[in-house]
Amino acid sequence: MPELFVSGVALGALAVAAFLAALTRGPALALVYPVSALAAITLGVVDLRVLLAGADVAARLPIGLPGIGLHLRLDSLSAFFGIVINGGVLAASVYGMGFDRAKELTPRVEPLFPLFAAAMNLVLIADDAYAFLFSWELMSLASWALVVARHTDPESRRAAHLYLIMAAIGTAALLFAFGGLAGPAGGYAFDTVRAHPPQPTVAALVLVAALVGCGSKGGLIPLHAWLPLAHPAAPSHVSALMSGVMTKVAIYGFVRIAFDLLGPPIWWWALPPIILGAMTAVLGLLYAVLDRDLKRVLAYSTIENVGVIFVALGLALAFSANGQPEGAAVAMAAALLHVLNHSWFKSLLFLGAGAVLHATGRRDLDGLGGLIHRMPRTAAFFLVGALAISALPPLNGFVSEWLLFQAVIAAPALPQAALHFASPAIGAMLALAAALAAACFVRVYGTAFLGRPRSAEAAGAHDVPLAQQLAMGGLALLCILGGLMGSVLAMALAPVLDKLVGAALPGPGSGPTPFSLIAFDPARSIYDAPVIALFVAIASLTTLVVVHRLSERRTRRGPAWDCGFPDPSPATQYTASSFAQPLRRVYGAAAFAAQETVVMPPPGDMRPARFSVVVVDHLWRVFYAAPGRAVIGLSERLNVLQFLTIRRYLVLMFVTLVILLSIAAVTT
Amino acid sequence: MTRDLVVQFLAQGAQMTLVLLIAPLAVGVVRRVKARLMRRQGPPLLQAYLDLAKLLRKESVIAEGASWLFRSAPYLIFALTWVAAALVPSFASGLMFNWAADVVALVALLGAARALLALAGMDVGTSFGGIGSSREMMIATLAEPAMMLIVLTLAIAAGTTRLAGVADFFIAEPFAVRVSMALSLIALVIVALAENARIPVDNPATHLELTMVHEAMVLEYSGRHLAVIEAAAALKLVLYFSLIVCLFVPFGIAGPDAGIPAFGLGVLAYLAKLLGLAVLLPIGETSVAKMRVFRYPLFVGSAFAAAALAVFLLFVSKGF
Amino acid sequence: MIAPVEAILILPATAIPVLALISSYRLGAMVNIFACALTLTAATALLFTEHPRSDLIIIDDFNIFLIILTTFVGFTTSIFSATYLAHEIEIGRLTPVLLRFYHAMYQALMFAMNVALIANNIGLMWVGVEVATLSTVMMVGIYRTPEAIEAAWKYFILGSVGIGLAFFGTILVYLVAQEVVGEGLPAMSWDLLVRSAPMLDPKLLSLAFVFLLVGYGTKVGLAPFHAWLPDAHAEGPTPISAVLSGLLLNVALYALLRFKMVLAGNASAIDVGAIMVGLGLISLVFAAFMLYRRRDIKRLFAYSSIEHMGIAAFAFGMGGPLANFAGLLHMTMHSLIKSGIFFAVGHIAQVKGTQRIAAISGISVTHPVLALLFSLGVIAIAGLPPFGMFTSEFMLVSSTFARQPALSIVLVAGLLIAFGALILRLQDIVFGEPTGETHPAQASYIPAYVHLTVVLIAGLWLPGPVVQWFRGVAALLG
Amino acid sequence: MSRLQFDVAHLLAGGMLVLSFALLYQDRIIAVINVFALQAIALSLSVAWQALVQNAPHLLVTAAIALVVKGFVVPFFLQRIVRALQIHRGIEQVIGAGPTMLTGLGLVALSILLVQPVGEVSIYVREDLAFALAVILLGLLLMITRRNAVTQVIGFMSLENGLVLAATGAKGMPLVVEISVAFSILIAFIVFGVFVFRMRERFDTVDVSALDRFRGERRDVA
Repeated sequence: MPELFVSGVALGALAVAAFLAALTRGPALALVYPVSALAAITLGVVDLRVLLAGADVAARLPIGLPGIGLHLRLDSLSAFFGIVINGGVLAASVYGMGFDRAKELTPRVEPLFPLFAAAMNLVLIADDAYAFLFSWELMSLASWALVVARHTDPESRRAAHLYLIMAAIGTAALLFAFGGLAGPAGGYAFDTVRAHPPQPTVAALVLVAALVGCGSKGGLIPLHAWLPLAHPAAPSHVSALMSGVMTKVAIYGFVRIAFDLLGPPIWWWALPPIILGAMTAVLGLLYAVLDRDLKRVLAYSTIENVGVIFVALGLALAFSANGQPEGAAVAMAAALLHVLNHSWFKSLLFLGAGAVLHATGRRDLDGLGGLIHRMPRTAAFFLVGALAISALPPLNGFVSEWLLFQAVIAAPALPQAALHFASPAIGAMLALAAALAAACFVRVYGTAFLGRPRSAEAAGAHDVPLAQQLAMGGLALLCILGGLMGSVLAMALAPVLDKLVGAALPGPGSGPTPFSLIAFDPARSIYDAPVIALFVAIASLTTLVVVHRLSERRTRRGPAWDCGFPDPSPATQYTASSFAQPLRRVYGAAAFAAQETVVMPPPGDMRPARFSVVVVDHLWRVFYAAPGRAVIGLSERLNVLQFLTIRRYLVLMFVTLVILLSIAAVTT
Repeated sequence: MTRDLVVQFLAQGAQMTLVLLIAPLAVGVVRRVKARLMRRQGPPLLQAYLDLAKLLRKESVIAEGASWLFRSAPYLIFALTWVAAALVPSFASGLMFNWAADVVALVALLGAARALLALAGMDVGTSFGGIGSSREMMIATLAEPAMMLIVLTLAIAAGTTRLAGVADFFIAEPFAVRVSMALSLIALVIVALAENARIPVDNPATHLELTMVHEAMVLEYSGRHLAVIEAAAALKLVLYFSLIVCLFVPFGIAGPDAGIPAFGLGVLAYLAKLLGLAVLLPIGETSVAKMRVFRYPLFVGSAFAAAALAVFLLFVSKGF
Repeated sequence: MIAPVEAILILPATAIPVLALISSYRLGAMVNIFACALTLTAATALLFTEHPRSDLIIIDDFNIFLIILTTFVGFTTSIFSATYLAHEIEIGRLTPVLLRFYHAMYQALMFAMNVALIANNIGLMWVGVEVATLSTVMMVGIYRTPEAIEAAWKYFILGSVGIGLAFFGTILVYLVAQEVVGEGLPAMSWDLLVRSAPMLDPKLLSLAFVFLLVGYGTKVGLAPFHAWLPDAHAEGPTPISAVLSGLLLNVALYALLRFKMVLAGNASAIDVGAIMVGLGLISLVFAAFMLYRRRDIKRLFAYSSIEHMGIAAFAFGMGGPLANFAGLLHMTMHSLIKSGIFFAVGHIAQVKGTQRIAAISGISVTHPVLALLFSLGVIAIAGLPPFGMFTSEFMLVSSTFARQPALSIVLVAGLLIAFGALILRLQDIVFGEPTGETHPAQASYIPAYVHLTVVLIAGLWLPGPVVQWFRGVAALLG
Repeated sequence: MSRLQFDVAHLLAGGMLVLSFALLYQDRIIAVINVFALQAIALSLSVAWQALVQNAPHLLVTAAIALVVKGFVVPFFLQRIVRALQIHRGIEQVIGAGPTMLTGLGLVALSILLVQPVGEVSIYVREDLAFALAVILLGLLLMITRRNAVTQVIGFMSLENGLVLAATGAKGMPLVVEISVAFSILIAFIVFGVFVFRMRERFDTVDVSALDRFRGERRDVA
């Protein structure tokens, strides 16, 4: 029981920090970040202990729903997600400590930061529907207030408004899910729900509701449109938390409902997450490739990663429905590892973007460039993050991607025809997503950090204070270690996998080296990160030494080749949109009906030609603009009822009376 | 036991050095045959080695705006490609390295090399680097799904994604022409052409700004850095040759514990097959002209279609 | 020593003439607060005394918590109105003479509501509701502006027709009951009516309920009969909007629920639940859509009251222990939060000098404490945690989904549309650059913060006795 | 109550119903006021008769009030208002007299259908109830089909007459007198409201729709 007490104390510390920060002004606000960092560390340690010990810790408080009380439980699943979340909170707090006490601390952000962290942790340990939704909605409320912190900018107000409505829709869907699970009697505690799972039809409804609820918070297509608006609008360390960590709480919600509360799965439950996830992955990246705002690109890439995780969860559902626990273990391990990895490299990238914003004051990629010379450390950490998110071998992104591909490759063995034929399609879409991710982040890194500065702000940039570099450095180190020690992390997941799908990944012992990651069995597929990394290092060092001994060591700096045109203006460089032009030509026409129009002036006229690109976002038009117009239109028509005469109101009353009287006459 | 380990280590070392040494030779053969087909004398077979030696001795001129990434990228790219090439079983399968990674990791290693090259291309800050990187990444998005489906075909047929495993499976199988394998071979050939910047997709010999892709990224390199990049490109070509050979024509590959004579036979068979491919490639290149950039989706798309068809055929029955 | 039951009637009754005679409005306000405080203590004393059964007065689980709630909100509103009216006098919208009339009417309203709540006789309750309506009509028209007169006139006409129909319903109930229970007072007292419910004539009983539903429904502000509510709220002084929204709607709903208890006993009467569910959903969805085009801040929250009364009617219409419990909790939370919001709105209107939403923005910059108060209020009314409204909506939506998924979809659609409008207006008002004139706010925020803390506590933990009351009444309501 | 007593009660109630129809039929304001006065007198006779039959002397008070207040005082005031405010003599009707009468008949049919004998409540009480319900519904119908404020007020008072008829019909119902007194106060307020606010001066027409221009949050103004 001590664990829950300790985490209770840590959550209490966060709440008190929030309360005190709400009262104080000025530099005292900076105290918030050390307190939240400490609280995050304690919570993380408690989670780690529970995860490794594998024993659940439960408590029941008298508050909450009358008669049911507030159930809390820290089991291995919550502990794993706790580690992910508290890691993110720790990084964001350390980054926060770097803020300049005088100018950057505002009473609109600091008090809400610990509240947001506490709400997320509370969601994990909630063990009944009321506590879950209470903290879930509190989390949305705190993040809404953080998004609208820069309230003078109408853009962030609109983003915050859309975000809170989507959060409300998500909560309504989860309310349906828990309503279905609890049944008319109202047995909201999770253990009563586990005691008698719902029959198939209700279970299907609950699964769809959970998918909508958690998908809207995570950013599944078509419930994604708020994410690229809301996440960038928040301050950088908060958007790192929202993108890197809050989406993971959404995934935790889906895993808790689909794998824990709903009882034994049925095979077609896997189809919606797989199909939606794959579409989200590809479309998310197509949006990212075409967008020119640094933080919005990162938000779109969050959508892609959430899509990939939902594909993995779908595959896990498919495997466990067909009684293949080792396949389910591989898919679930891919999902959970990707949750961990994504929270690391996405937080790193958002903190990096925050550093760039802090240094240059600009977020548009076409205004940056050449930052690698002016912000060397941030550039190095951002590079590690960019390579990690593109799932390239030595880093952690590839570990979960590799596991996922192994699961997809094993999927054709599933009996049902739908899954049978879905697996190659899913494999192709995931490979396309991986390639698009690489293209997207080469574009982002190339445009922002490499080349020559395209604006005065970019030229005048300087690196961020030490604390912020420390936060980014820590995360970059985690990405590298996560890549090398992938199998160790997979082993640590064993208790969670046993709880969810009944089997764990084969131990490293069965492979030649202790650190090799094995999907099904060594003969089938193996990936030994340390050996590969070691050989790459040895090979590059030997070539460096050999080449330096054999060759001239003289190097000379000269002007870059400019085809003989002496004008070295930075505008000649490839900008973000020109880099995306080939991808737009190939994929944009299909996905967004993208057309490029070039208007040439008549011959002899010296006016410049005009080049314009029209990109139509169908999803926004159908799922957001249309309902919005419908509601406003209907409210416009109904508005007439406010301006009737007294006589007409009496007519309304009279008609209702006559209708009710006729009902009474007919029915009795 | 230690003797066996030593032999293993030696065999793996031999494979890595063999692949490194014959890479420039393969490129030389390709250039020579191509020249011959165009009724030209053509450069001597060892010309590639001479070029590398020349470049090593020249001083390396680096652009002002270039950062440490530009200077360190060539070595990383070469190392990644070399390790990837070492993964593919050439004369013997099941060597020590094959236990370290499977074909998915191989594709990812090549992806890492490609990403680093694209970044290096953009580091200098001229439009050529931009052209090269953006088109390279676009080609990658077309090629990777096809590669994934080829891997899926092999995994369904052979039951494993380890290259050595696939090679052993096909060696054990009685010789039979299977339609699905033929289709995935076609797909792999097209992907290889696209990835190695050969004629239909990109002309390795050209310096015409608007058409080059690979050359545009390495335009700024000179001296020893260019040498390393050229060696990496050659290694990549040999990697794809040995990949095609190992997956589709695995005969003559020795077992992991076979004696020295079996290794010798294996090497001979591997060199012969490599020579065959090195002759076939220029024949293919000279018979077709370079495509416009935005016809690539159709071309590489056909590889994707072939691989998809192969997978669906395998669904019908393992025998296909 | 007079029993608490008589005290809660005598105190307001004596206060009316006293307040009418006091000339200085400051003293009048003090006396008003003092009277309300005494009534509140009397009401809480009710908890600890048991009450002999009498034909005219009844105290049971149902009305005990409503009486305490009514006197409590009455007390806090009197404090708010003291500071609010001081400002109104300053800017000349009201004269001291009018304030004497205002305070008298305020106590008359308190008296009438207490009568309606504790009446065991359905006729006496009718008179209580009627007098309450008349007093609020007077106060709505107190500003003498054309809009105020028009609003008062509309409220008066619609109210009178409604109360007339309710009276006919009461007569019918008496007619049906006197067959079984015997003539005179017994045939009009709740406890006997509920006990003899199964033996009553179902046809006439259903007819009676239709008239009662239309009559008292007008007072509750359900959709087809809501027309008086928005204008009465917008044109009357803010304390009256708070009392109207917070208490009078509850009293009318209380009356309706008493009759529903009688109907629930009689099996072959018409399906009362279905009609209330229908009316509830119509009010919810209608009010939700109307929120979007509102330009006046008080009219916005008037429509929000219609929406929440719709939700309560829906909950009681669904029936069953869980939904009824949610309905009762919803009623209590709504009256506390809505009156708290009207306190904040009153201050905002005074600080900004206007009630037009377009002219109010950026108060988080000019008046941070008021902005926080208003935001917490709107968050509470929108049904977000940690406030109590979230608990009631949680129980209602999840239980409805388990029993009638189709209905829950409509319910949630209405809630979300209303939510969207409320948050949109909250952001327009609280955030952005401050525009228009800003006067310093000299008003006490204590009443509003007290309301919000009570609701916050209810959101986290419901005390034992309250849960017992709600459970008992939920069982009775059927 | 013996059969004869019921017949007389029904006769008087039926008379009031006929007078309600007459109210619907009139298209002159003065005529409407006079017919209303007649209806009030019929009501007081009916209440007096009920007082006699149920030997409940307190009902006589209600009968007296009905006779004095609604029979003479209110019509007198209304006549003065009509003359003082030079109200346009014709009544603007929303729908023609024909359709109004038809709806009226429908409403009477509905009232009778609603009071069909099912339970054990005696037949005679039902018919009395049916008449009262019909008078109420017709009063409401009158209110909603007239644009003129005065006619609406008369509609409301006719509705109130129906209520008093129903209340007195219920044997032994307590508080009837108090409630009828409350209603007369209500009516006094209404007449007072119409007269004191000098509707005409402030809105220069008693047409109820004129009020709309002053409605809060005017659509065209805002």
